[in-house]
Amino acid sequence: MGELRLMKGNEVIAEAAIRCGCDGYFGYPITPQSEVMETLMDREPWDETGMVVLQAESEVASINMVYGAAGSGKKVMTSSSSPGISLMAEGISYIAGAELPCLIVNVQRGGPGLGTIQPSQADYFQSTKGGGHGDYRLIVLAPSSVQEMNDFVDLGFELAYKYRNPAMILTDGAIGQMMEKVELSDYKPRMTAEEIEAKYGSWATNGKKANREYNVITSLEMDSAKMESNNRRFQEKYKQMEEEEVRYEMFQCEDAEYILVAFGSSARICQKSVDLARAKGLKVGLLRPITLYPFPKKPIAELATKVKGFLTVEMNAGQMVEDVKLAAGCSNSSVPVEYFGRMGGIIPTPGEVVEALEQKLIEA
Amino acid sequence: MGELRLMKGNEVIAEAAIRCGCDGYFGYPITPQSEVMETLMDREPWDETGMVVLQAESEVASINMVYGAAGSGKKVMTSSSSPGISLMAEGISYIAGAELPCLIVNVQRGGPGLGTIQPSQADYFQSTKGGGHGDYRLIVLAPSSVQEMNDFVDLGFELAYKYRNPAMILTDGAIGQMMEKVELSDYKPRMTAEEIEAKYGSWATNGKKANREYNVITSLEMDSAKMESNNRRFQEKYKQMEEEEVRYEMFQCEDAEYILVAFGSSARICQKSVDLARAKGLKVGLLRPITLYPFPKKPIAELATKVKGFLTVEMNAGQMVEDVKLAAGCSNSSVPVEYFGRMGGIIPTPGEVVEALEQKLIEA
Amino acid sequence: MDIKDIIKPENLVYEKPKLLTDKTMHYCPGCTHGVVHRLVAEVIEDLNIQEKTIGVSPVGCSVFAYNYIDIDWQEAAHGRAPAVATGIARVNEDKVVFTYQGDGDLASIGTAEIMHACNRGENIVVIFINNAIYGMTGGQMAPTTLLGQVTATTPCGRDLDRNGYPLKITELIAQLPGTAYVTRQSAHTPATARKCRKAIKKAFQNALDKKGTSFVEVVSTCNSGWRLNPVDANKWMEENMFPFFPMGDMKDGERDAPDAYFKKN
Amino acid sequence: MDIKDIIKPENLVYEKPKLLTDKTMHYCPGCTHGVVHRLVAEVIEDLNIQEKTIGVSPVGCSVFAYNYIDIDWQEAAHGRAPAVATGIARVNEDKVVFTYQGDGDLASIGTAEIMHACNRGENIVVIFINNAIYGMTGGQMAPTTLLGQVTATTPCGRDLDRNGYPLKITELIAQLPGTAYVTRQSAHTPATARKCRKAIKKAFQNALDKKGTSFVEVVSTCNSGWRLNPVDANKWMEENMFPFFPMGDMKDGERDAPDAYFKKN
Amino acid sequence: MTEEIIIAGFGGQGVLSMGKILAYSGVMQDQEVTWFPSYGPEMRGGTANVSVIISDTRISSPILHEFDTAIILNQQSMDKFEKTVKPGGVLLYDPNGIVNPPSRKDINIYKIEGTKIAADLGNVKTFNMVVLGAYLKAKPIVAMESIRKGLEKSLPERHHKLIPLNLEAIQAGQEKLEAVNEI
Amino acid sequence: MTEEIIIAGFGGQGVLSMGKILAYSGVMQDQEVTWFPSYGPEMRGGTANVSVIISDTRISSPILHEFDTAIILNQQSMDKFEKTVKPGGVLLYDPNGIVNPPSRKDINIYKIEGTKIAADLGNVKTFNMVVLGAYLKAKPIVAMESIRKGLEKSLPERHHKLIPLNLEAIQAGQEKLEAVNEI
Amino acid sequence: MAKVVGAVVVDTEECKGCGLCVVACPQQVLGQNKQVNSRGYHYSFMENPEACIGCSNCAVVCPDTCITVYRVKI
Amino acid sequence: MAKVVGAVVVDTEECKGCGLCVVACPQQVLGQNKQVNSRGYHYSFMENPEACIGCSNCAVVCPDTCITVYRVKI
Ligand SMILES: Cc1ncc(C[n+]2csc(CCOP(=O)(O)OP(=O)(O)O)c2C)c(N)n1
Ligand SMILES: Cc1ncc(C[n+]2csc(CCOP(=O)(O)OP(=O)(O)O)c2C)c(N)n1
Ligand code: SF4
Ligand code: SF4
Ligand code: SF4
Ligand code: SF4
Ligand code: SF4
Ligand code: SF4
Ligand SMILES: [Mg+2]
Ligand SMILES: [Mg+2]
Repeated sequence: MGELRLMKGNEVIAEAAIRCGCDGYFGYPITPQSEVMETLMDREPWDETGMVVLQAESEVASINMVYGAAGSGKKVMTSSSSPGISLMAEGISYIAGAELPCLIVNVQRGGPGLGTIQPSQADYFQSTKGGGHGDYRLIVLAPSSVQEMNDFVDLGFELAYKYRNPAMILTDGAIGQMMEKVELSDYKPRMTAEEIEAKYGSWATNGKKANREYNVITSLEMDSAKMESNNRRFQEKYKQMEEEEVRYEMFQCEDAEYILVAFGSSARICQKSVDLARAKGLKVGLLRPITLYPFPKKPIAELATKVKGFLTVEMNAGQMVEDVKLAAGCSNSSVPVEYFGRMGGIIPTPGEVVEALEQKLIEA
Repeated sequence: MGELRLMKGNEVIAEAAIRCGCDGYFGYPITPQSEVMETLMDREPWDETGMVVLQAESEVASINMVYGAAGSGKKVMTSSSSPGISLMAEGISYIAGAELPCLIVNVQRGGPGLGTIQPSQADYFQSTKGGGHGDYRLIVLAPSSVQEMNDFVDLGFELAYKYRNPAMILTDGAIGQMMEKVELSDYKPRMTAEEIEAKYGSWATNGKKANREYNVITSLEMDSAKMESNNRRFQEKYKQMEEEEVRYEMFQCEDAEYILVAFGSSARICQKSVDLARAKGLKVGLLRPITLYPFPKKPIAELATKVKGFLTVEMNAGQMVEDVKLAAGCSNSSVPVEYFGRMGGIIPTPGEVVEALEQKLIEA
Repeated sequence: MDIKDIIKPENLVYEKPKLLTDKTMHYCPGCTHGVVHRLVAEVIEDLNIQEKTIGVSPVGCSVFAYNYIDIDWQEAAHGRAPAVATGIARVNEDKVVFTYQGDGDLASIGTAEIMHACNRGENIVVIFINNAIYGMTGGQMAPTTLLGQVTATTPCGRDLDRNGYPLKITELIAQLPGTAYVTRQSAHTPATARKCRKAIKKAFQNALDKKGTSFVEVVSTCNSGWRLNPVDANKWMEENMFPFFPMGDMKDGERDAPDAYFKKN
Repeated sequence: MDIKDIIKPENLVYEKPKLLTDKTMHYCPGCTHGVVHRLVAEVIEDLNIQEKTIGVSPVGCSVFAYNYIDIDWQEAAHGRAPAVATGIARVNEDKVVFTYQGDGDLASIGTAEIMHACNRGENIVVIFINNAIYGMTGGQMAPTTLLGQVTATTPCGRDLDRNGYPLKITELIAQLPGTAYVTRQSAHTPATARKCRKAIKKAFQNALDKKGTSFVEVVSTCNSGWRLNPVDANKWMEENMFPFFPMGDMKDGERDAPDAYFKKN
Repeated sequence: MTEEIIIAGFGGQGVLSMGKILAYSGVMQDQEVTWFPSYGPEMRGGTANVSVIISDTRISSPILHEFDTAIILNQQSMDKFEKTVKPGGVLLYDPNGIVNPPSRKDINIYKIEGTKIAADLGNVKTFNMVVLGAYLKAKPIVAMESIRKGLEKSLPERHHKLIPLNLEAIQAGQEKLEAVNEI
Repeated sequence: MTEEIIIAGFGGQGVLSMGKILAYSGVMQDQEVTWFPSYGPEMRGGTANVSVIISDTRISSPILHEFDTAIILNQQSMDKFEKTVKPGGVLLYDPNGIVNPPSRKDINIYKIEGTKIAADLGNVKTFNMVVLGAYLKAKPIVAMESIRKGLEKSLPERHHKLIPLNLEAIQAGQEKLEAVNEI
Repeated sequence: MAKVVGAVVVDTEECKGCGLCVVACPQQVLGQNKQVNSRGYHYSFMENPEACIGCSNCAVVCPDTCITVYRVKI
Repeated sequence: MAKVVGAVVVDTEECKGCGLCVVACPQQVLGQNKQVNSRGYHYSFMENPEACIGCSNCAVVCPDTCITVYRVKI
């Protein structure tokens, strides 16, 4: 068993990065996630593991530093919060287009615009459908505890390398700022260029060796036929992700008549809502998507044939509800899918959720 | 009848801007839309109408110039193509959050990343679900002819002011680069500050007058309760748009058994596909969404109760198909919704579309 | 003489400018932002341009500047105030537009925007609060943080190899042909504050006279970020920042004559 | 002596460097990019650092630079090459990383990235092709376009009030403490091309010696964008650009000693 | 057992670290805990607060709207948080700087002269430990042994020499708790 | 009637403006037209081409994969576009610089010595008008009157004095068209 | 030569007790109060009122514009 | 003093006929061909081969690296 600590979610991201053998972090301060870089700077991993930590001049620069370092085969990451992630949209699209692995952490705050620094889940669409231009997808992991903030750093990198695709941890100010018990991962050594090459192939720009053609990292393709075949290759990858990487958790869904669907912070709330509802005699369960992309369509489609309704609980104006509807619709059932949410940095209370459930699904 | 001309879509955007009384354009060159600014610079509207045209140092600067000028109550716009629009994500979110009217033109090219300069529709998600962070929506108009490039400039501004919300013309390299016949609009005078105030209220930062409190343009709200009420106000606006602003066109849908759904360039193709299919004896119609947001859900829901299937035809990996499914699903019918598309800058041929229709819907 | 006899309307020699609102500023005790806000309000009052002036407040501690001065304001995205001001100024030629920016905002994320606005010679005023740190976000390193200076992201002091050099952006700005007036001031003593006020006034007068960009840096303290009390922060500033950021005008006149910038044939 | 007797392997004095690939460059006839590509290839060959060198090609006409020199390459988003190079260089300390950027890329959209990479003193080489225009997108105004110069977005010549001043970014870069070597060259005559090659070699040698950032501006032509033939374009460049962008080294040594940048106590 | 606490006062009073030590003590005795601070610029020269939850079972929301206990260390926090104590809950405050003392009758109200006691102990920085002691007297939800371990875990190594002093302050707080209103 | 044409050659040959004049002529006689150029950096020193469609009915795609007529002005374009002519369609080319002349038997092939004729006319810039004339001879899809109007509309005012010269070149082209293969 | 006397009024609720005015006063007129205001700040007050010459130095450096200055020649 | 003679080989297919080598040659050796290559360019060639001194100036300015230079002392 790893080391047990009481830490902030943001701090854990930093600690997990060092421990999983991350080669570099490039970031820019923004509330509520500045502790990620601050913790790294305080930990001085350059002395310990050789990890580089650089405060960039902006989020635009950060994501392009990530692009460069990732292109050279290194395990690198950045973190920011909503407005900063928007500034990375072009860079993220480039990274996806050039098929580079990397990890991006979005500790969401309320928008649009400067909005509020309080927690939010309003970047669901941006993360899952593509904030940047062009057809691409991120692998999106949504932790709902500080422990998962630890676990998903390593997982994120694993998936990023497996698919040569950027992965995102989509969390929010509540989980980033909160301290909880966490069992830290054991140290993994940083991978050498040779190990990366052996495991993932020799695509990286780490200096042209005599035994290979020179490598080019680019997302440009002027020949439409070739560009289309690139696009098709990306889509194949996404399909494979949809088959192999879906992750979710179910609570008390076996006998449930109503299913709450929620991720991250709001999923924590909903766990309590399930208890409250069950105490009232309502058969309620919770499905928590862990991967927001690929989205757990199948379990929802299956539940759709058995239950009386779904309620998505989101800290936004209703975004994931579309994916739940699309998934539930796959079963050709006509089970209602409703949404309840709070915005502006407000986290719903467990009681509110039960009330909404009663109003929108049971009494309706 | 207005003046008849043969012009490129991009040139028409510029001409229409001058004629509709636009106060300012701020942009940065990018293929395939650089002719917008080039035409403006050539037309020298500063002499004619007083319109300002400024080549900014970047798209980030352009959109923030638009934010500033729009905040002062002026009718201003920018244009770019996919990667440039990604760079505007933060700025667009700010404009939506500060509730400012403006017009953004995206002449799409293929992505992700640098991709290709050839036409594409792969920014559908980015435009309709929000490329930037937070819960906001753009009013998205999708012209499918050079004539509509002219018409939607004025319409875009009208809607933008009506809702104090950014509007986008989502077009692509095909329509931007192509010349067609166009009947130009007549000149409208630029609005004075007083006219704007009389028509739209006195929210603009045009200098604090003795008779009013000072105005502040901001998207920031630290009080979560107030921020939530801002968010709710935005959602109310979007609901009103969904009720009042849906625009679409139907071709031969009356007796259709199969419906093609397509916008912009691909809708032009599909018109020919309808002819081809009808010539084969297939009862096919076309629904062309003109507003991508608000999306024409109702007509699709209605058709869903009558037809045997929908095929969306897109120059992307299948994005609008989700909205069509959601709309068709509203009718609780289980009519199949399929997708056919090309990527990488390739425009589907009318024949391909018919073939896809036969394979995916009729023979399936 | 009894105090009561002194404190009479007719003896008033200094009071809060009318252009400052009644809201309590959210700044930490002793923060330079408050002083500079007042100086700006006084200048706008002096020049009688309340109806003409539009302020652009940045992301940074002074994001709420719009709560304190009774003029029209636009909040700008982090670093983009010069672009926002350009947008306003270009379509409102009769207005006086100013930005009020921090060092993170102006010299880090917003480097391109400030350089290009100044190089174009936009007819705007820039007030640049250089407190060598990111105050708003909790005291991280700024571009102007000195080597050896401790911040939240340089807990052992800014290190050249890891964090690079401090940036003298004002020296660069002064060389851009579009600037009319570039000066570095402070506002921590009565004398410097009065001088700073004059500089700000000149900058606004330049905007009225359409002379090009006027740029006033105010070397400032962020006692919270520096973890000092306000009085010690002033001392630290004098001892450490002043040698590196020396006071004075770097340029005073008009934007450059165009001749040297023309093609020859 | 008969030509056939001269053209013999043993008499070879100049041939295409091996590091240049067989692909035909996509550049317009007479474009300076081709010359500079060759010089870079020669230098990498000279220094025998093919296995160590990583190039960063920008968005601009030279986006396809990666097709022509036989080393590892990364294409970078418009303006972001210095950030990309920083990313590569920081996690690959033993490598030599260079960017190859145009004037739109480096001096317009990428102003913040180039200034900060140079100010940090990233151990990279920057090759800056200043052709006073956006070649790739069809000849629009660049930051370095001269007043009066005709481009697609300044059809009546660049105008000060509407378009601002041309920007001498290299002069600014030379003042950043992180730069070791900053020079302005051209490559339009045999003599200048040879000199330019020396400058590029020094820049790469500096990177090997970890001296800080080395920056080589090459004043270049874009005959297509300028609508001149290649020979006349060279003349135009000499007559119009050279007076404004004078040739020569602006800095040659190492990045600044840190002393002056330290806090005092 | 679940205890939901808000600790609120000025930035410099050690509010966050008091919460952290308390939370760490919970961890030391194998409980679930969350610690959630106010964050962002509203802290500038103003108040700071932290919610701590200690529970035997999994905790859902770290962000709460009402509390079992409120530990209140300045007037602004009193204005804001007195009303958030659940009926029957506990309000503990330091009267220093409190102009309007708490007036609710449906909760247990305690007082601790933390500022004074810390000064008497010769180290004003132990203020927050004094208050913590008082709280533990009112609600002994964690064992002293856990507190000691919590201190060890949450203080950086170089401050471990201060642990005895802190324990002393905690003890002083425990001894000097005054009941104002007990229901 | 729908005529789908590709015009392809070097950048400097006036390919785009030839297409524009043709399209404008269609407009002048109330037809639907589209004009779609190759664009972007592939033009650098290379080929340029434009697709023009003139039709009595609404036009769907401006981008085509096969054509009724191809007007081909250099070897690279010949390599690329000879195969895109519909069987029975027309291929018109200028033999100057063409190393491999077209060889298809299922299409009508015509030749025009545009470079030479334009030089003979004393203005090499009229090259594209000579070729346009030849095309109109082979396929008189627009009236000469429309062409005149089209020229007026597509040339900027200051170039209107050149219209007679252009018309002369068009006429020369019409006269000098040579049939190579007629089916 | 006429003597000048001054007095200042500190808005004690607005004062944040930063102490900058105390240091700026050439006459050592001002001091920080032992008492705190309702926001917990040791607000500034005239410790030596008779020394005030109404020079406004204190007001000029006050970040929170809490000081109003009066002066009279006697 | 030994005389130096040179010769160049132009890759006529790669040459884009820009003319820069023609201008750069101190001996007026090079000229642009009336003929075009398959890409339509008037490629460069040795108009005055005997004047060549093998100085490589032409090669050094050629943007497309089309010129190989030989030199021999006689
Ligand atoms: C795009 C973006 N990135 C980062 C932030 C977070 N942020 C807010 S203010 C700030 C820096 C403030 O420093 P400075 O400009 O020096 O102003 P100060 O607070 O010191 O007055 C940062 C990084 C943001 N709001 N938006
Ligand atoms: C974000 C973004 N904006 C704009 C463009 C379009 N674009 C491509 S290259 C270029 C400028 C090229 O000019 P320069 O950097 O001077 O290089 P040159 O072509 O002159 O060598 C622009 C604006 C782009 N690809 N991406
Ligand atoms: S954090 Fe610094 S800059 Fe911000 S208000 Fe406090 S002292 Fe001022
Ligand atoms: S457009 Fe200009 S820069 Fe680009 S290849 Fe042609 S000449 Fe060179
Ligand atoms: S300077 Fe102002 S805020 Fe500071 S102590 Fe004096 S009166 Fe109070
Ligand atoms: S007015 Fe002058 S003398 Fe009086 S308190 Fe203020 S600084 Fe001191
Ligand atoms: S080698 Fe020298 S002399 Fe010979 S052709 Fe080239 S430039 Fe002329
Ligand atoms: S310089 Fe090179 S490309 Fe140009 S004409 Fe001479 S050989 Fe040909
Ligand atoms: Mg600062
Ligand atoms: Mg250029």
